[in-house]
Amino acid sequence: MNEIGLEHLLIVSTCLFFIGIYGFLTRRNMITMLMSVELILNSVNINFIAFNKYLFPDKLDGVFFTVFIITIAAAEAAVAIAIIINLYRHYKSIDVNDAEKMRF
Amino acid sequence: MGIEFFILMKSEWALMLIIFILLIIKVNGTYQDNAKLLLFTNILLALNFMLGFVSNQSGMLFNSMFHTNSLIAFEKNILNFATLIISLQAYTWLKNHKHMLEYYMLLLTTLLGMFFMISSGNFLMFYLGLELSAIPLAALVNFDLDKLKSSEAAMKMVLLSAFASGIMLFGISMIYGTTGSLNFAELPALITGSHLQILTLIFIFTGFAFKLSVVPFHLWTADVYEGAPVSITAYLSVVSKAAIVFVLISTLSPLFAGLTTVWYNILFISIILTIIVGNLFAIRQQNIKRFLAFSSIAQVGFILLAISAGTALSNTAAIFFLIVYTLSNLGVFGVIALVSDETGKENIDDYKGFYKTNPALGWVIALSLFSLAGIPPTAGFFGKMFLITAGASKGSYILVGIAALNMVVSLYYYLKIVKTVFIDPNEEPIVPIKTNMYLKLSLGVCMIGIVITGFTSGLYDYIYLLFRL
Amino acid sequence: MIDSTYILLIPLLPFLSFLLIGLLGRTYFPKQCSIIGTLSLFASFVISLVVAYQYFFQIGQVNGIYQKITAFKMVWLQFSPNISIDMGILLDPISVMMLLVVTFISFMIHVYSMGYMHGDPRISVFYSFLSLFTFSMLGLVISTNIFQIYIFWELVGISSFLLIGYYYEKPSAVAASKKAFIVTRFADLGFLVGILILSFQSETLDFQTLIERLTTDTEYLNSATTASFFGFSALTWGLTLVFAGGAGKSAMLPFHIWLPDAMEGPTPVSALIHAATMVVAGVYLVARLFPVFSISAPEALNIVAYVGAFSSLFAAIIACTQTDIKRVLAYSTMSQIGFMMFALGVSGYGGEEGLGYTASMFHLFTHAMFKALLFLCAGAVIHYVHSNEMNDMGGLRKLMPVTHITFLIACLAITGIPPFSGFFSKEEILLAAYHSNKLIFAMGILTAALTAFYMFRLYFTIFWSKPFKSHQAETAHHGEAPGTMLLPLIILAFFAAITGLIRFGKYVSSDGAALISELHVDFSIAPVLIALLGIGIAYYLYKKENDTPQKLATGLSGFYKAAYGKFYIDELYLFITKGIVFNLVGRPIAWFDKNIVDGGINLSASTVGYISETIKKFQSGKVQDYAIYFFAATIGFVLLFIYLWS
Amino acid sequence: MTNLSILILIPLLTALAVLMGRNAIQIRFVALIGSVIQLLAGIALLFSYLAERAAGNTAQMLFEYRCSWYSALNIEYYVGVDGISIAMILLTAVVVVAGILISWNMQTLNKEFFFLIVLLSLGAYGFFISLDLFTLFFFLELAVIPKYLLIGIWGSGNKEYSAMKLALMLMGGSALVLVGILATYFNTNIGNGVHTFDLIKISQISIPVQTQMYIFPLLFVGFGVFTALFPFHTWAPDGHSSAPTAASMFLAGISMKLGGYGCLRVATYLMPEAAHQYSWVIVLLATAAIIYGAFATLMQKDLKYMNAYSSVSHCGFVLLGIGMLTKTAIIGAVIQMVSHGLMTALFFGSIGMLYERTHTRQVAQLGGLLKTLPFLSTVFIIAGLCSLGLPGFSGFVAEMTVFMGAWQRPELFNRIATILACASIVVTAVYILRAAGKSVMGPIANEQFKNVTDARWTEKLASILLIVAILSIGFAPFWIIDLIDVDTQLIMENIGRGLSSN
Repeated sequence: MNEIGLEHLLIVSTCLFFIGIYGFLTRRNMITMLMSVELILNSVNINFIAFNKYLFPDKLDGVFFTVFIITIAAAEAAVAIAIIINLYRHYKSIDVNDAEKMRF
Repeated sequence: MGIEFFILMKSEWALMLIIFILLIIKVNGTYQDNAKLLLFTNILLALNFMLGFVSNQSGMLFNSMFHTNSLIAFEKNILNFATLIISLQAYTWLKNHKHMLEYYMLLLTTLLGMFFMISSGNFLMFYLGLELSAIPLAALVNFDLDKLKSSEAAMKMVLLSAFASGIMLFGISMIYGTTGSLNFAELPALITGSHLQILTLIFIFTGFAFKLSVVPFHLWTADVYEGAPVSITAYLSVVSKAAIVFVLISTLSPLFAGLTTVWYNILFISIILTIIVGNLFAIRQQNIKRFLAFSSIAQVGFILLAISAGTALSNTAAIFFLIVYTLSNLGVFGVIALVSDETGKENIDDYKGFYKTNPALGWVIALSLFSLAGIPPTAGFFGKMFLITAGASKGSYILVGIAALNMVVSLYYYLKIVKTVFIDPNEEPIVPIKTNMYLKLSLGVCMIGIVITGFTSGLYDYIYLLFRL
Repeated sequence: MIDSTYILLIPLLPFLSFLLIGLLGRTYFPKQCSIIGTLSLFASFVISLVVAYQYFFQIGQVNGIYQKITAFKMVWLQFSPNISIDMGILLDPISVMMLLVVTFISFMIHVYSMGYMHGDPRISVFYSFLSLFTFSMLGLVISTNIFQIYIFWELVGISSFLLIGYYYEKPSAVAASKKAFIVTRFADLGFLVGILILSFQSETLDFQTLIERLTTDTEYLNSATTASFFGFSALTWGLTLVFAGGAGKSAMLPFHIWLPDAMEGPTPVSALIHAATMVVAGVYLVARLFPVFSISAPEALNIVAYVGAFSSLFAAIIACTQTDIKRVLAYSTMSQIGFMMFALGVSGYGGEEGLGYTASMFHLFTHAMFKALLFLCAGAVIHYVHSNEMNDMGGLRKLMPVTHITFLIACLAITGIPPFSGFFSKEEILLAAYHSNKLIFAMGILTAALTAFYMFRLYFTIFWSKPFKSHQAETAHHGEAPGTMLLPLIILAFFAAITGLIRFGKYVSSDGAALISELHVDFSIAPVLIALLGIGIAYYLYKKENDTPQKLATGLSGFYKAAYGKFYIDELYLFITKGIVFNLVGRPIAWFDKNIVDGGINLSASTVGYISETIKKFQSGKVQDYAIYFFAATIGFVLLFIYLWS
Repeated sequence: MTNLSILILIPLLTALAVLMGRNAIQIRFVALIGSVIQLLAGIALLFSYLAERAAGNTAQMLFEYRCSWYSALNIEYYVGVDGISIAMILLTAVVVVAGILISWNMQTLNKEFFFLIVLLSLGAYGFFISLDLFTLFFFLELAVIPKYLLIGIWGSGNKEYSAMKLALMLMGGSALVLVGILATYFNTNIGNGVHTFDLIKISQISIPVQTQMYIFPLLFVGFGVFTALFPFHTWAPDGHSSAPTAASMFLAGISMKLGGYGCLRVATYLMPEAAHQYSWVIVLLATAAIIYGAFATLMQKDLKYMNAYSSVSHCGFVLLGIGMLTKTAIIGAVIQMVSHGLMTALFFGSIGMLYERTHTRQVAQLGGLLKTLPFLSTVFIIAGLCSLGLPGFSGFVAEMTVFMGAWQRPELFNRIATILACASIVVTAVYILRAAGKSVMGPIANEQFKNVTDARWTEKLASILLIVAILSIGFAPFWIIDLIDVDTQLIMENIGRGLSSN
């Protein structure tokens, strides 16, 4: 039982997923929310790697997917931060609850 | 490899070529005349659209990562067409815009992403296409850099789409875990209906639902539509949605064929919610873009109604409707874009007495809205009829009844706009607006399309033929 | 067989004249309208005479029985293979007699109106309406089909409406015309339902077939008399309802209220429609269906008898108190029609039993003459005095000698003084009643006495009493009406005097065979004496102006007031229409429509709006809220489909 | 061989020509000429129909033409006529010509107005000749939205509310029709899972009674909304009264007939068994509409509201006739449709013309118009007399036929319904005469009424046209019976199927 199995990894990734969700739903700071999304993506990454290693080791689908997720996450973060900076210029704040001018 | 490599991916190559040409022009920096550049770009887009008609073959590339056939080529060309129209309508906005070329680069990049998404044969390709279309789109939403609403909209869009794609990715990882494959061709046989797979279906569906603005995943839609520049709103409501619908039809439905019941039930709930909530919110909107956001949400409900039947006929109906929807929605957006660019007015009340000053544009709005509402003799009537017929083929008359009654509700708000334009008096109506050639062309195409698409069964038959190939 | 085509001209000539005058007359030849109308009527009258001569003396009788001849018939509206509305001409003794009466009286009225309406700017309209009425009335009397009679019945009603409302600028005329039409329409509802019942039971609308099927022992008769509803057979119901229609047109109780008001029309109209012709349509209808009444539904015939007798007495009482001369005449008309009705009601079918039938038709015939005469005389008086009120008149016998004499003849005729026409017909009626029903006979005698009283009250008040004081002194000298008015008076007076001598029973009887009724002198003495008594009282009270009538009225105050107020039937109707129909039915329905039905529709619309307003808070504008709904929905789906659904 | 598509083509070309028109005069004449040509085409059709029937052609539908449209769904462009449709086509043609003539002096937006009128008529013509449910539905909906615009733009009073209510309620009705049509469609398996919209084919297929029982109410109520079925009638009063004259004429004259025709041709014809089962409901609702409409009319103070409610009552006769399901009653229903169409068009026309001159429609404010407006007032009275079912006018023929047909049903319930319906003609007389007595008769109510001018030539022409049409039925009903008798017989054979299976 000393060996770390698939279940352990899945538990970790699931926890990470929900932590990410929780963070996204509760943190007011936009950057922190973005980081929470990264957590979600990382939990996905863990999933892919774990599945690849434990269940389907003969192909590298999962690993490749992970590589792409990491890359895209970076791109996404770049654009998101750019947008947030632009938003900050208007609102002088990056509290997500301040940006609620459009509603109903 | 070889010539096939270029022919099968011709749409993508063409787009990339255009993007690079524009990039070179930008980097070179010598051409500053927006008007000429716009003419040039539009010609390029028109050529691109025409290219879509030639040498459509089916085949696969990259170890079945990328696949195409004449149906997919046709779908891509619908998007090409819509993009061309949007580009024509953006003329007024762009002719003095200093980031005109960036606009086109970003726009075409998202289109490229959608093409990859539609052609994807693998979840990885699909994910890449999805993000390639989503990320630049967020930037486009923020294109009015100095407008507060624009950046708020972009923020909402980028955060939520990241969140949505995170959840969807989690679903994809689970599907990988349960089947060991990401290949669309292999997956259907491996999906057996275990609980985990139901979970993945739901997670993946939410990703789509987010993009399609299915209730209750739709909440970003109205805000983003309102904040984004009109041209981008049009693009979001037409092209982006159409692309997802195409993927839904050609990829997701066959993929989860083993989970038909769950799939249908999910759709059932979503359809009812989407149609009703979309309509209820549309009734009370003041801003015309926001209004169109909710109306397009309701329209999506109708599209899903057809998709829920899952037959070739119903898919034909969905695609046929999307074409009609594209024509009609772009008809309205063309006028709105013009008015917004010329006067900055975007509220419904501003359109009071519009018909007195701009009769031709008034008729464009009326005809387009009638088409959206499904009133004969416009093509919208046929589109809606086929959607509902497709929905009824499944035998669920409750759904059909709700849809039919909601057509009445939707008629109410469409007629309210028509009333505003035609009937309501106004002391200070919008001044007579001169239209340019591009806009005339685009609106002309839309109106002719709205009138004749329904009467001539050719287009419908052609789509049906493509499905049976 | 009579060649049918020229008979068609009888109704068609007035119709053509209606079209010609109505469409073109006013614009192109306003002056000639009266001549055209009169000439067409004259032609109709001549043709009627020819037809009558041919029918009665040349071809009508086969084996001593007058045949029913269908001279013309076309299918007008086919309902089903058996049932159709036909348009045609049915000749039998009563229709031929009616043709004569209608064309003759109408012709007289046309002539009279040339004088009476002289100078009226809308005279073309007047003549076109008169022609329309004559056409409708002629169509009615020659009907072969019960639905045909209904059609012309309605047309007669509408032309009556148009003529009563001729002075459309007078609100009272408009109200009267409305009242006449609506009341008769209400009664016609019964007629219509009656037709439906009869047509269903006999599977035909044709009179001859219908009578044949419902009087001989057939399956139709059996089913019609066995099916029972509230104790009466379907046939009784049907006939009673048909009679209700007849009662409406003939102003029998309780549908009589329109007739006195109808006097708002020009006087010639009153003479033509509301005295001589249209109002006897009800009698004619019952006579037309008489075999069915008599043989298969005696209960219905009883109802006819009692309604007739009671209306007759009722109207006579009211007539004694009225002061408007036209109203007196109107009530007298109602009373006389009551006579005809109960005569039919007490009659049997065939032979001596059928005396009442013959008497009724006879009275109809004589009544047309003397009542038209009365009205025309009254018209001449009104024309001269410019008032309808008795109190404005008096002493006119010297100023209007011709009118005076003719009026007197008419009064004697209606009172039943031999040898004037009314005597013969009235005696027959009373005799028939005497043989059949003593109660009705008693009412008849009483009515006869009252008739004598009120007619001579009228006569004395107009022509004797106080000397005439004109508003315009100079007109007091040349009082007599123009020749076009006098000529009809004289002709009618002549006929009112002598028509009683016709042996009517020889031509008209219930079964077509000649009925030779002798004059029963022994029986006649009593009614004549009673009539003379009535005249005597009138003479005493009204010959000279005195205050006895006033005292008498005060003495009988309660009863007098009730009679003067027409027994408040009008008020009762007003209460029913205003109080019940409008306030208790119409208003609640209008309220219901506005608030419940329409409100329901509006409510559903506002509910949608309300829900829309309520759920708007979901669109809060906060990204994290959106994400919460997003995620909650995802989890919800998962729970639903993984745990609940399976 | 007569080509029916010409009936669609003529209005279409007229509409396009109207759009080309340069000025008001041109537009009016184009619209008028187009509609007159259409009327002539309708009359020609009538004669060629009678000739065909006389030649012994007993086919159910004549002059059929079909071509595939959306073949994948088996949707066809399939047209054909029988006597009933021809009667409706003639009605439409007459009312449209009259409507255009009456609107001759339209002040604003001529082009749009006449375009919409012609478009509306196009929808009606198409509806009446369609034999394919899809096409039929297409034309049904085509005839809704122009009404919204006509009322909304050229209307008066609370026009926006009325227009919206009308559009939504009619669309609600057509939504029910849509569901009903689709349910019918998917219950017609004509082999290999192929379904059909073909009306004639469907009539030969027996849809299971259980299925009929839920399709029939959808179709009947859906079409019923168009013909102001109680309690879905409230669009009618508001809509009619707010509409401009020509639109009111069209709305009451033709549009309400679309519903009646649909109830007969689609609902009852295709679902005979269910029709028999539901007969009592229809009779109940129709009688309610008749009585209720009549009494509601009694309480109206506005002439247009009055006529609108009376239309509810009169259209009740149509539904009563259909609900009674006897041949005579159905013939009566058809005649009533034609008759009411003409009569109500005339009535609305005359009210509109009076309103144009007096600027009021309140009965209480009118009076004595017969003196100053003799022609128009006479037209008004004639329309009223037709409305109250006077012999010689078409209303009488229609109502009597319905009554005779209804009385053939011997059940007590139906008998009472018939008697109540008969009773309504008394109420009709009351409100018509009240209105006529107060508004055109009596003393002149307002000094201004003395300065008005009587009808113009176009108005006279329109009135005379309608009156002639009314009289042609009223005086000679046999021709219209000849026209529809054979076809009703054929319909009855199908409906009789429902009776025998009960």
